[in-house]
Amino acid sequence: MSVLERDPGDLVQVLDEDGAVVGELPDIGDETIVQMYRDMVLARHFDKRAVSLQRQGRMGTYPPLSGQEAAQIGSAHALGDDDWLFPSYREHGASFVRGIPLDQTLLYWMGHEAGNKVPDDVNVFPVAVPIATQTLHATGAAWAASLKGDTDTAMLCYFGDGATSEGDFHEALNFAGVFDTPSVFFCNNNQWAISVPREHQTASETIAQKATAYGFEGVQVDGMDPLAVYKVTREALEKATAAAPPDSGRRPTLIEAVQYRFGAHTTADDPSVYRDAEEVERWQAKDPIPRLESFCRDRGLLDDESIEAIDTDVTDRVAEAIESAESVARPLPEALFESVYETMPDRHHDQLAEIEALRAEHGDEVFFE
Amino acid sequence: MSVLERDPGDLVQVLDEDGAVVGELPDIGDETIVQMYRDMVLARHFDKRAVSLQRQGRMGTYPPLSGQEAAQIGSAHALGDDDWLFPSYREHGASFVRGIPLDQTLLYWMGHEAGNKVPDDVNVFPVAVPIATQTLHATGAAWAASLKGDTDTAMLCYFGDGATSEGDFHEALNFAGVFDTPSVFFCNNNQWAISVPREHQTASETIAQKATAYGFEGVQVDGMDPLAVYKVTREALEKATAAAPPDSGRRPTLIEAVQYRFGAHTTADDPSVYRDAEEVERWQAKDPIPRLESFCRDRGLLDDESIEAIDTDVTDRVAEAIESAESVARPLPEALFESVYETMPDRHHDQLAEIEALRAEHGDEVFFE
Amino acid sequence: MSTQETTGQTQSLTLVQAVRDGLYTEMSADEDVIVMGEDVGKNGGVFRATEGLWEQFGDDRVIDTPLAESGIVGTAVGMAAYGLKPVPEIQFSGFMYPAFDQIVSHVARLRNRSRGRFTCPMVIRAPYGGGIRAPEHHSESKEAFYAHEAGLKVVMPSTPYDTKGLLISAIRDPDPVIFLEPKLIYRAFRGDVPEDEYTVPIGEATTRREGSDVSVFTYGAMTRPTMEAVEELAEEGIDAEMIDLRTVSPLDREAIVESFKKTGRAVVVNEAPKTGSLAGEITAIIQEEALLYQEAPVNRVSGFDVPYPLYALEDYYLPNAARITKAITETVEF
Amino acid sequence: MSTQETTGQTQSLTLVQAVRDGLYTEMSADEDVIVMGEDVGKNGGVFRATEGLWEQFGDDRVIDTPLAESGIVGTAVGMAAYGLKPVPEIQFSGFMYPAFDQIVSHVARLRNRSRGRFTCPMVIRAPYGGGIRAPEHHSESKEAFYAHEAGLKVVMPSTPYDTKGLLISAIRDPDPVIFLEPKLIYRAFRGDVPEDEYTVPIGEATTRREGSDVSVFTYGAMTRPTMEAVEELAEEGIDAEMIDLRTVSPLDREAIVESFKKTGRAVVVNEAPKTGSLAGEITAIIQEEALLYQEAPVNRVSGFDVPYPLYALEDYYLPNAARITKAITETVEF
Ligand SMILES: Cc1ncc(C[n+]2csc(CCOP(=O)(O)OP(=O)(O)O)c2C)c(N)n1
Ligand SMILES: Cc1ncc(C[n+]2csc(CCOP(=O)(O)OP(=O)(O)O)c2C)c(N)n1
Ligand SMILES: [Mg+2]
Ligand SMILES: [Mg+2]
Repeated sequence: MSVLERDPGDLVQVLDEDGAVVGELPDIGDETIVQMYRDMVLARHFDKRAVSLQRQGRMGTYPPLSGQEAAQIGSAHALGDDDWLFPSYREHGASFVRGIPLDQTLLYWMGHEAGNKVPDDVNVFPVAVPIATQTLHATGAAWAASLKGDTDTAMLCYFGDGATSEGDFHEALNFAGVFDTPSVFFCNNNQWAISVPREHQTASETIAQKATAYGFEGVQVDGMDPLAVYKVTREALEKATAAAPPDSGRRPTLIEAVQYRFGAHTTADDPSVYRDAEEVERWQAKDPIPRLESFCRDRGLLDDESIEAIDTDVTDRVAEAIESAESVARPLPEALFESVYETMPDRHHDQLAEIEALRAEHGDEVFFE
Repeated sequence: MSVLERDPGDLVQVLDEDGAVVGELPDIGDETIVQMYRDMVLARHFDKRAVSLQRQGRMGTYPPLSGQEAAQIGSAHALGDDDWLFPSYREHGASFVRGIPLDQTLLYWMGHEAGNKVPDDVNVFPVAVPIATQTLHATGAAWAASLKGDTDTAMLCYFGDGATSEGDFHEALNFAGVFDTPSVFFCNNNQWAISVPREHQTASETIAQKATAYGFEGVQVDGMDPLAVYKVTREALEKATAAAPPDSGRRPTLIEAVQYRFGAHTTADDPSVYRDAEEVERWQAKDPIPRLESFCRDRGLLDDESIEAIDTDVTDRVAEAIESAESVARPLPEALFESVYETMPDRHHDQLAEIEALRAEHGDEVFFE
Repeated sequence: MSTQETTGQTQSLTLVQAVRDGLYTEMSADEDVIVMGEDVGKNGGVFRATEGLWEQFGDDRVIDTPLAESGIVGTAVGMAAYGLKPVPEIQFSGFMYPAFDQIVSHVARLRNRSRGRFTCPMVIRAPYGGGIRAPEHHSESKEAFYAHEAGLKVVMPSTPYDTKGLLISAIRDPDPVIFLEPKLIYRAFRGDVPEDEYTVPIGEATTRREGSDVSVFTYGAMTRPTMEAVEELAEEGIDAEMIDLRTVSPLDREAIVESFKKTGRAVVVNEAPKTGSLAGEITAIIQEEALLYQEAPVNRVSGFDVPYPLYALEDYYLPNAARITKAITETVEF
Repeated sequence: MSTQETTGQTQSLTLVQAVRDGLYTEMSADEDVIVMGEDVGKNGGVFRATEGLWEQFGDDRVIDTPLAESGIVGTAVGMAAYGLKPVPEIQFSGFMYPAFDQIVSHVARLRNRSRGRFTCPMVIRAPYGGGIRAPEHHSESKEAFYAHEAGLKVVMPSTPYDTKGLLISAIRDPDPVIFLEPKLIYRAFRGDVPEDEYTVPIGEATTRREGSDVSVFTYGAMTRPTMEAVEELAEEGIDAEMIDLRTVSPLDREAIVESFKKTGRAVVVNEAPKTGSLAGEITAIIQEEALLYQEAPVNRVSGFDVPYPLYALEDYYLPNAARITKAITETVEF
């Protein structure tokens, strides 16, 4: 039986809090498991450094992901080559797995549009700040893939628990249900939408059960268990790309990945105002990184040495990315007008000329004092 | 057991298609039942006349209700004195039951804002044209009643099957679930949203089951059975106004009233383009008026004579309403600016003066040629 | 791709038929073009603008959607990014607001946000404007909202010929276009429309009548009462130039300024509520670029600053020939 | 209800503290006033504009809502109709769009539609504008959208004193008010604010500096670089009059026209994208009512016609003192 065909309140787990196997392992090679470990460590370290860059005034507001690595890395690894990813603003880990360089993510949070210029061969959509809006883009792209007969392509869309309250979430899942789009809706339920707790966001017992409203399956997974996340996402993607309906059961899925954000909502947020340290500690016991580490040690996939090597490597890579991002010069004024339209309209030329005249007269400093 | 606590796919019925009793009768006096019959006949006759006024160019576009009388009249009769009604644009029958004079409804469709000036003592919201938007107003008013401690007041909100696809529907029900507002969401599922059939609107098997997403009950009722509608609505209203939660089970309800629109979407629509005459016939067998008539005859509540008296009375009342509505003069230009704000701003005075100057110069005709 | 290629055959079509013909032409030429919206399929659209397309192109290219405007536009964003060219219809422009967030936050910005990695070529069609005795929210003219949002283009045709040519341009445009159709004149008259494909360029105004006393700028459905007024005044010896803007974003500044420099006087006619409408923008352009030519205040003949009324009052609301005539006369006599 | 009643005590508050103080004052005076929105409760708002209100007034009057802007505004419509006076907060003005339909189709129209049977007194508060190095969609200035919609009033204060007084007026106003707060100067400076209740009237501009050479019209956060420019120019002998509009709907036409008649020259400064912004409307008003006084084109110093950029570029986008100075000088020297 598919792991998707169960009560939406029945949490899928593979590893328990100590990394012991309590469910059926997904069909996945050891190398991938180690890679997942490495990616989680990298995401965690990246996160720490990014927060500190912000504190030092070297970066703008930044939304940390720590605690949420398993959900991101586990699901991103489940994607096939042709699949697309639609992130919100917190999935730096998943985006990295799919091919967005770390320095680009940093650049974005340093206020450069260039950070959002996803490389041509990477099918990740740009960061979506307005909550839940990307769920519709993901549905539309999935629908287009289906209309164009690209039957191997599915779309994975991330969003938060808070996002499920927006109208766009509803419309996206409803369209997906009606048109059988190859969609996997992945809710990073990290228990909080800034200061609003999950229970206050909706009276529905689980988020997974909301799928009932759209006529497809919803499943709850331990979002801090990377193997469970991988497994559930993989099955959902397979279902999405199964042969054409109605014969096959090609249907969208709603995944609720239950997890916790260890840190602040963003660097502009102070979670101590609205939640207890005790609650944070309770969830820290589920930290995905030691869990996967202990699983890997038990299986002989990792030891002290390899772990240290990973740590060193990760530290270097993040340091390099920071250096690279910080070496990018401030964009020139023409970047303001670049790619608003394919061709710059006349009024843009006039407006750019206005800036250039001021720069010529007073120097660039006049804009930055 | 409450009739609300059942599988949302399990249709509540009291009368079968021939008017025979197949379910438990609601707690309702004979007089009310006869009044319901009378109101349904009136609604049907009003509808016929309104369509014909439109055909004769005496009225603008009009949305007919025929086939949907039981849902409207049954539910409106279930309301208590303090309850409010939030209609869409098709519930002329329900609005009449709650105290909106027929001539006002006609006036509205004749293009007079005066038709929307609900009498002071009538708690019916004005017609809502943008689909599903009124669901939020109803939730907000219910919430306000609850915040103000008006525990006897519940809000009944009508909307169509198409409306369930809009984001506002989702947000309204989600707010209602979170804040336990005294709300009854009443979906007039008439199988069509203009030319789009119910099955194409959503992949969810029933609309009632969408309540699962909001953590409250959903129930499907035969919307062409006035007694079943009355019963389900009454129970939902009682639940909404039960003593304060959490002890009591004071919760919102989603009612799906399964029914059919016999006529066109509006007088501007031609349903023969998108649906079969056969389908219409199949549903005409469920016509609520003969069903309740036959029930009433069986119980000795109606006979040929009283039915004829009702017919005559209804014909007279509608004729009077038409006369009254048609005797209302075209509003004067100042009505354009009336009640945009409580106090007319300067620019409105200037703009009105512009119209008046033209009228003075050329006469009123210049606007109407 | 241009007028040259046509066979020379023309049909006499109404404006709404020209919409349909434009859609048909582009759907035939490019299989990535799809039409979607409420009732656009079997029903052929509530105004019959998509009539016959579903029969011709089938379920996968002429798609009846659930009743959800944000859903329509938001999924179209994903479709466009994936390589389709969606042409979503919003049933009435008064129902574009549920999609407003998707329009301004995404449709307008996808190219810019991703520095060109993803683009959003789509045409959002909607009938706009008053005068058809329709219910509430069916008569608005709020083009100013979209013209204020960079990244969008906004087209408002007034003749069958322009409608087809501009619609084809819009569908081929690499950027998103809001295509507002003057439903008042959907069937008011017919015009010759080439059977083949041809384009009318976006962003170019056209002179409907040359004149030297005053420039009258308008677009969409208001071209009709404006032309009526202008022709009436011609008989009285007032020689007005009548410019149909056709596109309101980008505005054809050159055409506006050039005409104004010739006449020194201007009247702007539109049916949007006056305050904050594009009549203000046009006035500002004129006085920025041609103040020294100006001989009279620019006269704005617009809708009033009220919600569009139910139909018993709409004839007072909408600019008519008498009001326009009066404004032109005042401007000339200033 | 007015300044007379105050005890005369003042506090030195930042602008955001004045928001909070205004809310506190009205919530204390009228138990129908409630605050609702995302994170306005225990968290006190992401800018701390509602700090302490939840502790003071509890769950029923300071309400954390689910994350749904249409839900927030749409339920507020029902609340207002039922007799409450909701003051919904939208976290950033860039997130008002999901509620756009409720705002333009209902908030603005409920009174008119029901001919006064139902009204919609509410104040939709949102921080607006750029300059704080915020992420995408956190910096827009789209007041023109709301000013184009009849039935709404739009207030944009620039000082702590005005903020409290205008907010109290807005809450007491029988009609809906969009209250856009200049987050750039939420904490930029302090000003004396009476402890007691007082009102500043909606719809009245104020003169921040008298002058005779040129009128400079602005509002909100742009008052700061504008004042900087004006003061700098004063030293160079250019005597500019600086008018803070404070309300952008309704505009204070009288104040605008009167000042212009005095100086014959005008510069309008705002940070909205130029095309279709209210700078055009102000220009149109001036030339409609005072063309004969005009000695130079009205100079619009606005944001550019682009999506508001990420922060590495925002300093080029936002009007600054140098740009304003240049425009004023050009206008005076025309
Ligand atoms: C439409 C919209 N409204 C409000 C915001 C401000 N905001 C940013 S993140 C956030 C909370 C999101 O919570 P959730 O969906 O649970 O995602 P999380 O941040 O927890 O990952 C809010 C309210 C926004 N970005 N977009
Ligand atoms: C937001 C919005 N979009 C589109 C329309 C146009 N429209 C009017 S009625 C209707 C169909 C409504 O269907 P349903 O909700 O099932 O109600 P019914 O008319 O069947 O009673 C549509 C699309 C509208 N009024 N509002
Ligand atoms: Mg969350
Ligand atoms: Mg229906």
